[in-house]
Amino acid sequence: MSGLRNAHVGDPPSHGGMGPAVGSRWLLARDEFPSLLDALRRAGYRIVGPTVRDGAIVYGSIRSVADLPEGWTDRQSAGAYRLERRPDRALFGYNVGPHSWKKYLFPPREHLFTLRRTDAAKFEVSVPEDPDPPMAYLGVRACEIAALNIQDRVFVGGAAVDPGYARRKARRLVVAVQCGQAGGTCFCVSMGTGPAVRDGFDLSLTELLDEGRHEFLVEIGTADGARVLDGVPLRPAEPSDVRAGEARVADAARAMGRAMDTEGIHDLLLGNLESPVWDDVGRRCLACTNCTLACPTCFCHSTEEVPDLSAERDERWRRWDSCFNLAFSELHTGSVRSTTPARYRQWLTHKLATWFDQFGSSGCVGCGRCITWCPVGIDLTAEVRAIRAAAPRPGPGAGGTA
Amino acid sequence: MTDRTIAVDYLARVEGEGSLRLRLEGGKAKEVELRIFEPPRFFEALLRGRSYLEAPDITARICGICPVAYQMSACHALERALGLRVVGPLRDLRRLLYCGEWIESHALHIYLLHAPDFLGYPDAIRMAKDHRATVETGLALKQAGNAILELLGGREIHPINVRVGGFYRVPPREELETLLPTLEAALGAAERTVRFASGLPFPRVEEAYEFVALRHPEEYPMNEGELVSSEGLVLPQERFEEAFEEVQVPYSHALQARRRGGGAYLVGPLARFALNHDRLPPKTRRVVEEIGLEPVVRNPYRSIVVRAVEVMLACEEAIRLIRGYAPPERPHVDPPGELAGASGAAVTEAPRGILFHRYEIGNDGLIRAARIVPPTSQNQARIEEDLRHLVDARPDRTDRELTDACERAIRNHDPCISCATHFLRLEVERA
Amino acid sequence: MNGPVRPITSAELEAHAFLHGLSARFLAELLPHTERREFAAGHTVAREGDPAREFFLIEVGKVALEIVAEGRPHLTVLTLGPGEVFGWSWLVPPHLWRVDARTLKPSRVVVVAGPALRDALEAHPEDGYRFLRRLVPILARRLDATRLQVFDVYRP
Amino acid sequence: MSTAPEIAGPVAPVPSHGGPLEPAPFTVRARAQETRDTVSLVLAPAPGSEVPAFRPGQFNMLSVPGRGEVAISISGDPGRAGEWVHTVRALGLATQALAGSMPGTLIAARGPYGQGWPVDRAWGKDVVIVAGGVGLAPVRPLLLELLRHRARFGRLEVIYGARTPDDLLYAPELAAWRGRTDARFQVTVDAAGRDWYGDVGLVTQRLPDARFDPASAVAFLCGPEIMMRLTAETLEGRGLPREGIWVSLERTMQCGVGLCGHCQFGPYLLCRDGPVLPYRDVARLLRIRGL
Amino acid sequence: MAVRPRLAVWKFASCDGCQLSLLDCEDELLAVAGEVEIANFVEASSAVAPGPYDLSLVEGSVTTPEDARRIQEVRAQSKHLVTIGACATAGGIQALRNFQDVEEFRRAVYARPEYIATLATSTAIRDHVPVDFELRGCPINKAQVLEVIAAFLHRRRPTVATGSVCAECKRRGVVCVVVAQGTPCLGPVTQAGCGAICPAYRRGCYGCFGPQDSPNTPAWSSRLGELGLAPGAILRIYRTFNAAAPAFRAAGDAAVQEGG
Repeated sequence: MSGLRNAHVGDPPSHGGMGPAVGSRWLLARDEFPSLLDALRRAGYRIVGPTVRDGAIVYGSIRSVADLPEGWTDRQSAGAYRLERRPDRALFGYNVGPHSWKKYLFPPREHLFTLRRTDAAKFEVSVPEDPDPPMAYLGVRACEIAALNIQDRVFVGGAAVDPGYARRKARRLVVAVQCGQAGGTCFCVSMGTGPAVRDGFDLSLTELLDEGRHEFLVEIGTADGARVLDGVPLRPAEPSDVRAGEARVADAARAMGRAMDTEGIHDLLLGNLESPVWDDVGRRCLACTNCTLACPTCFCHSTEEVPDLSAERDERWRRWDSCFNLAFSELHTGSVRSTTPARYRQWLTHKLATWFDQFGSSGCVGCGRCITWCPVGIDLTAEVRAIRAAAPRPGPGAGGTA
Repeated sequence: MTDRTIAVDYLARVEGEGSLRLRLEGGKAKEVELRIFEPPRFFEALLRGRSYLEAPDITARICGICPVAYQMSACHALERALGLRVVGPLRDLRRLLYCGEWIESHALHIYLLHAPDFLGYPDAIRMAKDHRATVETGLALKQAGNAILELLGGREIHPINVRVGGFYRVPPREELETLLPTLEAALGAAERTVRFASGLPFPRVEEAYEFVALRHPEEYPMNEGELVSSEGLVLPQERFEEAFEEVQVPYSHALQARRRGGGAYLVGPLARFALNHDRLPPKTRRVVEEIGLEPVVRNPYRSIVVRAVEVMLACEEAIRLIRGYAPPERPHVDPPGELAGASGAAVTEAPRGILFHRYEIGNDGLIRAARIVPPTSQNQARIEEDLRHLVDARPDRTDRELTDACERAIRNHDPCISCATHFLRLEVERA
Repeated sequence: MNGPVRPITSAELEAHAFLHGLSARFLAELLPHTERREFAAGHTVAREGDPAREFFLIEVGKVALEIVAEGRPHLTVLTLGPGEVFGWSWLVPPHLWRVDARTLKPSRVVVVAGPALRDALEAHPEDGYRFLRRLVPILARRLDATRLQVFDVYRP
Repeated sequence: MSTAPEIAGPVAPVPSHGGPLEPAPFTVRARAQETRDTVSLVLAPAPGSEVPAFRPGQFNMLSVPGRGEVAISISGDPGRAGEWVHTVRALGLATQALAGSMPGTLIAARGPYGQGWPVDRAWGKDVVIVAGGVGLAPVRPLLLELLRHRARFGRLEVIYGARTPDDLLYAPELAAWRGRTDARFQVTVDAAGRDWYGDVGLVTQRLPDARFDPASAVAFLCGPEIMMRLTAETLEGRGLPREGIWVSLERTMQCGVGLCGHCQFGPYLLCRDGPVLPYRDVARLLRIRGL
Repeated sequence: MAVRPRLAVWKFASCDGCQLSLLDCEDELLAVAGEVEIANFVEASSAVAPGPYDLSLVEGSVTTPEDARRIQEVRAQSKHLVTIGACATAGGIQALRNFQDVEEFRRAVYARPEYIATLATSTAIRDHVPVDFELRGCPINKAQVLEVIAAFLHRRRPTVATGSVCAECKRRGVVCVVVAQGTPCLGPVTQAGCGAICPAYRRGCYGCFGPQDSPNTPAWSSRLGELGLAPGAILRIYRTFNAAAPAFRAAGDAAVQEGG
């Protein structure tokens, strides 16, 4: 099953008008790739995307193609990540790294507003100058689009809309890249989130790298995406190109490093809140918060009041927080989740089960970051397997769970 | 009236705690004991058994005021033991880091600790009520030094980026260049500081110091150079112990250093400047000429001027180093192959003067022995002489006046008593 | 007005919620050892440390169980009303009261002599079992409540 | 870079406010010292501003600016517009600041938030309310609302427990309630001295003779979790089905609007889905430790 | 202006770095001085006013009999007492003596050891007097010390995270040195507050803020072993600037056992 349906082969991109039709496919030569970057910039976007820094592929500003991780890939396993050279010069030949796009939409630390006391009985609220330029996210993978959708539901999909998130979401342009490979900790296939990019993108790229060929199959996802392409030298894609792209994605699907058995997972986890597995994983878990902060969907945060010394001004800041922090569940009588097993259980059950109750989907997209970036290599797919194995089997007459 | 005892508990505006006991007999200073009460922390002992890579981090904790000096002496001594040479951009970055510490530490002393003495305030905060712009200049200058330490070292106090063989991470050029506007402004502020300091009212005093400092063939010394003295000593720095010895006095926790077979000597800005005034970079040289500063300053009160000159040269050097910077291939050099047990010693110029480290390491890379001689313990005996002269010159002063005068005289040398000691508790006994 | 009042009848005894359903023979044996008493408000019915010889069934009024220690204010730990019972130390050696029992309101109680009750329970194991089946849950409930009071459930 | 894109780009309006976390200025209009560590504050909005209406059981986020924001349930009369009443127990520094605020003090407030008591479920039924400690505060609006519509439901049985007689809230009002003939208010404390002639014992001790028809009654519980659990279990023991019991739960709340994740309780975000929840849905979860 | 709260800064065995952090608040120093009366700060001022003080910041550990007495005096004069830094909070680097023979140390450093008065241990201020708040770090972070002063001034809770350094790494976008380089790092068991500077400079955290509030040192020590650290190196990594902090002391002891 490929995401590249409805291959549109035909009209060349129009120049000056609305751009090529939504759903149409085109080819962009590797040598012309800079023109795509130019076009994005011309359209007013700051481009952020993959770049090599400190031994990993992270997301940062992209000024030119030279900033992209050309010829680099990565090897990932539980608790380990290493950059490696590829035999070819792929621009997007890597798997997702430690950063996720949430840092742009839901910044690690954000100044929300300032209260300024105006007289004894009043204060006024001011919001910081709008710091958010329109951004083009270059190289968004299928699992990451799923993650964007999930965070969108949290921050702007409910009754309370987060204004900063909403503003940044409205100004984002998603340039997706189809996965041509899978990492050692990837399991998007089992979460139903990838590897094929199907929707939620403005443009999607498939890097075609066979036998000396180096081109990009470009699919138009939205009118915004189409408009951006104005002036980019594209030529129509042939059905064979589309098939080549599909084959790349199929390779990735076959190469998944991990699998999560999601069968009945909501009830499995909620029915095993006292499984011995929690204590076992709690002994290994460092409660260090790496998994939650690397996770592209985890949204927990804390707000801080930062008054000046005279307390006339009071800035309200928000920062990423984590359910693994002892203080996160603190009541005046003490922390509710005072043990690491309780905190691990909170995270895993929230991510994989109660997220459905709260936001209508799983909170996990199968990107594998929490596995790779756990310093002790705890693997949530293995923990779920262990819980399943330890779960009492409902025999005849057995009501609930242990 | 001429036989008295005066006890003063704490000397303020010095880094650390110590006390001074003066005993006057017949209007003469009979005993002058600079007591160093800093509780002993046994660094040389606790370094034993630690990896050589830990020495820069651990010895930094001897002094929060000049941690870079400890890191530099530790690195150079260990590199000598390991046979490593740090050259090129890595060497430049080290000098840049040292510039940061000189600027920060000297600006702290000039504006927050020393200047109030000349202008008649108990501290810079009260001084700021009348001289806000001056204090703000000082704080901005100090901040500029700290900006170098923070960017290159990771943080101002106890930088984390210094490593035997170089650094853990070296900045890309554009990152370093972000410091330039701050440093350009600091250079101007430093020049104003030199002029400000040279215009202060100074008591007329001349001391016959033996100055000891490093001297380098090309540059004003920081990390490298030979040990030289105004009495003609010339010695490779690693042979420090041949010329200097440490003695223990019963009233102090700090060891006092002396010339072997000789007496007290002085290290620090006055000594460095006297022995290296021909190594000033051009802008600083021009300002020094304009204010007419003599090449050898023997008035300890005027150390504030020399310190200001060193701030300026450090700003000028920092700008030059950044402009000429091209990042090295690797952030550090490593010892070749298997470690062999060895020893090494080095001297670098801490803001307060030469700082000696010697290490022996085993072939497991663990330290077997360490010896550290900080600048303040080298100056201690010489400060006592300053005080003796001060008391003898005007023994008729009241206890209060004498106390104030002694505290000022001690502050002239910016003693970093933390390196060696604690509050200065002054006790004047007039028998 | 403290003291015995109108004697209790066997029908009244049998109708008491706590004793209802015990055998007629058993109740008949108890009847001679049972009396009705009335107390004014503020009357100390029992004192901590005193021999515990009686079992009380409250008909009317309100009784407080208190802990009294020298140099500290009296502490009421439980109040009991109509239909509730108190006093079981006659059952447990060394047969001494562990709390003070004091009326908060004018109260009327039915009092059963402990030794006689003990003998009757011994003599009629079936009734004895039933009796304890009623007493133990009350004790258990009070023990549970006491634990939560010790836990200080509303503490800051 | 703040230039607008030429072709694609920002289409959504930029919100002109700080969003759902932005508080409004209120001042303390009146203050009543309820107990040694608890006060009730009447908060009035800045002149010309409206006070949003609330439902019994909802809460607001309050702060003395700069001294920490906390979730405090509304304890005022839902029938009285134009003010918010809060009962605050000084526990941490933020609540100390609130509890110490005097008439005229500036308070930053936002709300109301959360799901309150399902008052309409009481119509035509007997009602049992059990509150413990400061748990009476969120129950007070419910009581006032019920009493206003006294004819619409059956018997009303209220059991209120506190640590000692000195810890009882709303003393004058409590006396008035206890004098009512159309409802029974029982007050019990954990421990008392000789000057207390009321009941001593846990709230559960008062339940056996509570008068209600288990087949047609609802119960609203608010207090420490363990107290609510024990009470619910006892009520179930008396035949009141789980479905007729609601509890008000507490977890740390920071945003109040379901964004920050602090107040998770199993599948619930208590600020959004609670704090009042059907006991039926949480009975099992309340037994899981550290949830 | 109303009477300003009175601040005192005290020094015990230390390097002065934590009190210097206050003077390093160049942008805020004069503002702080406007809000509080700096009544006793010997390193900064000759003017020393007698107590009582509203807030005392205490730097350094107790290592001498005289200091053990002096800290009682400080406490008696201080309404609030906040320790600043690893020495005051856990005994500091000099607490390494607690694991050794101090007599031998004394002889190693001094030719005339009889002149030197010292205790056998370097102990935290908390071991001697009640402490209202402990600010971690070797040295402390200057933003945190400003926050603590402001919080005590206005009677609010200081916003000082007690979780791991990893959270700061991730917020800062630093690539994990353990996962991506195999570099030993104490970040997962160390309290945040420094801004994750060591990993940001591509080296492992050396634990200068002491243990985080839920430090799983057994699990972390075994991972450090997998990364190639010998028990001796694991011992050293815990026994540096917060060697005597209970969780690190226990982890060090476990490494000693492991090492046999």
